[in-house]
Amino acid sequence: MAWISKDWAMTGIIKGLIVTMKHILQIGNRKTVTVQYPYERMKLAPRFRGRHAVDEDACIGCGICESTCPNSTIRIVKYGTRWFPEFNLGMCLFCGLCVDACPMNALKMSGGYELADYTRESLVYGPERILFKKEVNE
Amino acid sequence: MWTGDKMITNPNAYDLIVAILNAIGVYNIILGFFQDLGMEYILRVIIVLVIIAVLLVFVLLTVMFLSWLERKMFAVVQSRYGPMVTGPRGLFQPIADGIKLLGKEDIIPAKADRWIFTLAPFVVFVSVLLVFIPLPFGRSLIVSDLKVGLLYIIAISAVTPISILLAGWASNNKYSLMGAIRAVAQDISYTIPLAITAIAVVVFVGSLSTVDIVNAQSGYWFGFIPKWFIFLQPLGFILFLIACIAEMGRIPFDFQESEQELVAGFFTEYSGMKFAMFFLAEYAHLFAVSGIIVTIFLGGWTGPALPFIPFELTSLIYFMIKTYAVIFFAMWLRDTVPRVRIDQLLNLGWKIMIPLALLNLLLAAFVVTAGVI
Amino acid sequence: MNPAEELKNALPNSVLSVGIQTNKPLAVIKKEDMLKVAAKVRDMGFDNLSVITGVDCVDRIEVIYNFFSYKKKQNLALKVVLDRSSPEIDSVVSIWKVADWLERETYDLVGIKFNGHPDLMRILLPEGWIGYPLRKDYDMKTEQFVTIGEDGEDIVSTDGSNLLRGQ
Amino acid sequence: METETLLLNMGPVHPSTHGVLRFKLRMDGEIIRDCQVVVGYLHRGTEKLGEMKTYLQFVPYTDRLDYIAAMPNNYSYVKAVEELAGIEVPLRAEYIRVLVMELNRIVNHLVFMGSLLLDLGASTMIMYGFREREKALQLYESLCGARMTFNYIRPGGVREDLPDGFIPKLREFIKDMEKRIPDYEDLINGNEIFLMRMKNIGVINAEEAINSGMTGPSLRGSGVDYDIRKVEPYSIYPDLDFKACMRSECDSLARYLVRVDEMRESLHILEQIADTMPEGKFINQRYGMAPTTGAPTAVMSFFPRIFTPRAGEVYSRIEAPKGELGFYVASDGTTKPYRVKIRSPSFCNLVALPKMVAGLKIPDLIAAFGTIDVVLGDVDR
Repeated sequence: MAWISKDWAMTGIIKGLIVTMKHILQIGNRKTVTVQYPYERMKLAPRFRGRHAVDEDACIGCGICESTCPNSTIRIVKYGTRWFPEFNLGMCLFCGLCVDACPMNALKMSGGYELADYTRESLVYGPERILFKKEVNE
Repeated sequence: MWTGDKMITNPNAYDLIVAILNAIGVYNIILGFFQDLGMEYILRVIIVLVIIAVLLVFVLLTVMFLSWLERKMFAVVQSRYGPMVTGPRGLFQPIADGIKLLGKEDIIPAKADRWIFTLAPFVVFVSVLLVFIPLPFGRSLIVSDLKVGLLYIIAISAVTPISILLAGWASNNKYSLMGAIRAVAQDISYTIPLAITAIAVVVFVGSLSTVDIVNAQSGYWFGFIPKWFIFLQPLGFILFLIACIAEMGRIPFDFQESEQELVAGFFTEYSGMKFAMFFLAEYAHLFAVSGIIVTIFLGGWTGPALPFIPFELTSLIYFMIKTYAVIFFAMWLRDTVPRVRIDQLLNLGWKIMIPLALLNLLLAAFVVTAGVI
Repeated sequence: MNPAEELKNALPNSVLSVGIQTNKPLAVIKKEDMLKVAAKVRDMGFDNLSVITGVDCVDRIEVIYNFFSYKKKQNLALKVVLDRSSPEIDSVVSIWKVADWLERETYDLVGIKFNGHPDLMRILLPEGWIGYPLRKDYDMKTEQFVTIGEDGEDIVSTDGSNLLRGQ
Repeated sequence: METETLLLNMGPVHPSTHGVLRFKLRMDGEIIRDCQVVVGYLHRGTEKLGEMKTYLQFVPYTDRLDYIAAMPNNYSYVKAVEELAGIEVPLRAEYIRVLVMELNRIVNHLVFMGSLLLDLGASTMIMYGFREREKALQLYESLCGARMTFNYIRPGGVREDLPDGFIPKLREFIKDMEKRIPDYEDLINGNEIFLMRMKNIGVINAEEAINSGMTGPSLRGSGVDYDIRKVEPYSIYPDLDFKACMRSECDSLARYLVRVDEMRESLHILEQIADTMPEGKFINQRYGMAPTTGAPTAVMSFFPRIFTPRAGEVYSRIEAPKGELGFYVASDGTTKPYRVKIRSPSFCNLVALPKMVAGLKIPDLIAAFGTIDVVLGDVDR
């Protein structure tokens, strides 16, 4: 019978029950913290590293991002008359090294995070999906 | 039969239906119809079938509600929402789950014992349903007031581990087998204190009938303490509660499934409808066992009568409130505590609960013999 | 006096040279005397074997042992140079139990045989993997496929045509 | 009575193996006679990748080792590279590094507590742990844009400076945590069932623990007062006031309690850092400047991201939340490391597990395994 603990009165369990009861009655700062995801979304931080976006005017197609990428996510492709990066997000680590390397500050990572898709091909984000124009008044 | 001229002491659901039919004045017409055919027994069969159907529907609805309640409780304790999308606050989630489980592929492992594997979930479910027969939901709301009701309940609950053993053995899976063996070991060591504490109550009542046990608990001591056996036998109540939770196989004593150790224990290999049967049985068992606790220790359906409402209904409400209080406690406990180890549980059962239960029985016998109560 | 020099004084024949591994004392030792040196190192109070690293230096293979002493709070590194064609060295499992897995890992990835290891088999890669990945000449072009056999053993093959593969 | 031993394969996919790990158990009924740990299901060849990437490019891969606490991985690798290349780090950068690492220690221990209790069958703690972890992850998100795989620490400093309002938010987090930890203690520490499950389970004495290569909180639970932050101080730890938490019971409970105490110590460290965060540069200008703070649109000073340390080798280690995390980096004077070897704490801590659990039962195996706090990404690399 040596395994019986000294406080056989189960005070520990009662303490635990009190903690959970406090949550049931929501006493103190114990409110629901989760959100109903597809209907409600959390606010993202401004620095959030999501899908890439390329400033159409600033990008010079130099390919530094391509050579910086650790996982060969980026490929420089011709789009219209100019060269722009194309991102294979299926391989992307979202590490942000390409953003740091961009000499023109043309590349940034937007807050887009719902990137799941049905095929691997649709994960390749070509220039048509990542280019944006900087607002003039910005 | 209660035909209006004489009152029987312990009416059951059959009598209630007859009384209701009488009250609206159709019983004699129907009875006459069947008497003309010379097949009066058919009417009895129909009424019994109606009772069974009502019981089944009631149990199934309760089970659905309980599974929703359990998830919601969990969610509230854990600062989450829980099911929210299906119906008002996710109330129809169990129905969605049921439809999903119906649509699932029914897998039988190649090396499983097909017949026993298929049989086991039904045995579990039926054995749990049978427990409801002598359970008084309210005054005269009882399927059958067996003279040996309590013995019957204990005997029937001993069938559940056998069906679990069937399931575990037939699955031909090591986890299932271990879960089944654990379930049996656990049940053997907990049915004994369960029975002994129940007998301590029987010593006071002098009858095994559940209705008699409830009737014995009506009334008050000193005008305000209800004559529930929990006040007469607090030790017995605690032992019975622990034994019941172990019997139900819920945390902290859920070795038969113990998800983190044995994947899902005895129903690792089950899927689809068979899994749903186990699931239903689990919650039906929770409800049944809580009902038994209420019947034996918490005064069953007794309570103050309200004016203008038939006491059959009031007593049902009292019974449900008490049962849900017990269920709430079981769920609350599940939210809080971790699982005990199997050998620790057996230690608790054999080395502490059985001696204490015997002591409790001795005290009860002493009190009754000395004529204190 | 740093531990490497101490070791050199104690076993002048076994220690070939003394240097530093950036900021930790390093002793290069003869591979034949590994067990003798290990016993001495243990006696010097180095009870923790931090890591065993195998490095393929194209013309030779180096094994580097990093030790730490809980008693003296000192670091010591040992380096053994092995022949690349048949890299073999005595196992130190009998002295440091952690060497069990570290040596298996080194065997698995660099291909160094540890003589006297109780259970020298691959640990991270499946048994039967072709080549040692951390060798500089490891063939990275050939894909290898692993299936599980009847008795649960791993079967490695370079032919993946009969396997379900991602698109 | 004649009995037969049962060979039970627990895993690779099992609810309590924390990933893909396999125990080959030889069972006598419920009792474990022999336990063999099989790893390698998550092997991704990170060390080989290290040889193929430049020094900077490899940093994001270190995030994927111990993904519960990625910051120390980043730091450990960067520290090795800095020692190899002799890079100076500004003081503010060091403060930020320690801040994020200690925050990560809290995150790690919260997940540890949650998953341990989940393994024992109490599913509430993991939600509480994740609730508080979420706040820390939001801090990380505002700091570096990622929640788990940070790629934040760079040779020469850190990627970005602290955002506005970071320190007040951090203080809020500290205050919140200080209120929550007593909750956890009420919920778990005194729970008799928990104590029954943890006391005298998975006992390993100090000598065996050292010999088996255990490090970190698991080792300190065996009564060895060894914390690399104290023994071999790095970064700004010498300036900080904290103590290495230690218990001498050698069992699962001790390993658990050490981690709870460590959370408190980490909070204490965070408080000190919040009070004394110096101003200054966050990255050594020579080795890089992140563009978000750089010149606006014109061609900015180009980050010399590709640098070549002199030929040499280094073994550098830190006290990660799970134990001693070491990186052996050898350079041959080119832009890429010649060899990267990761000494991961989880891998070495696992060596001691069979010794701990021999003769115990399956639930004890799970409890003991839970308390050595293993992440399979770290084991298999």
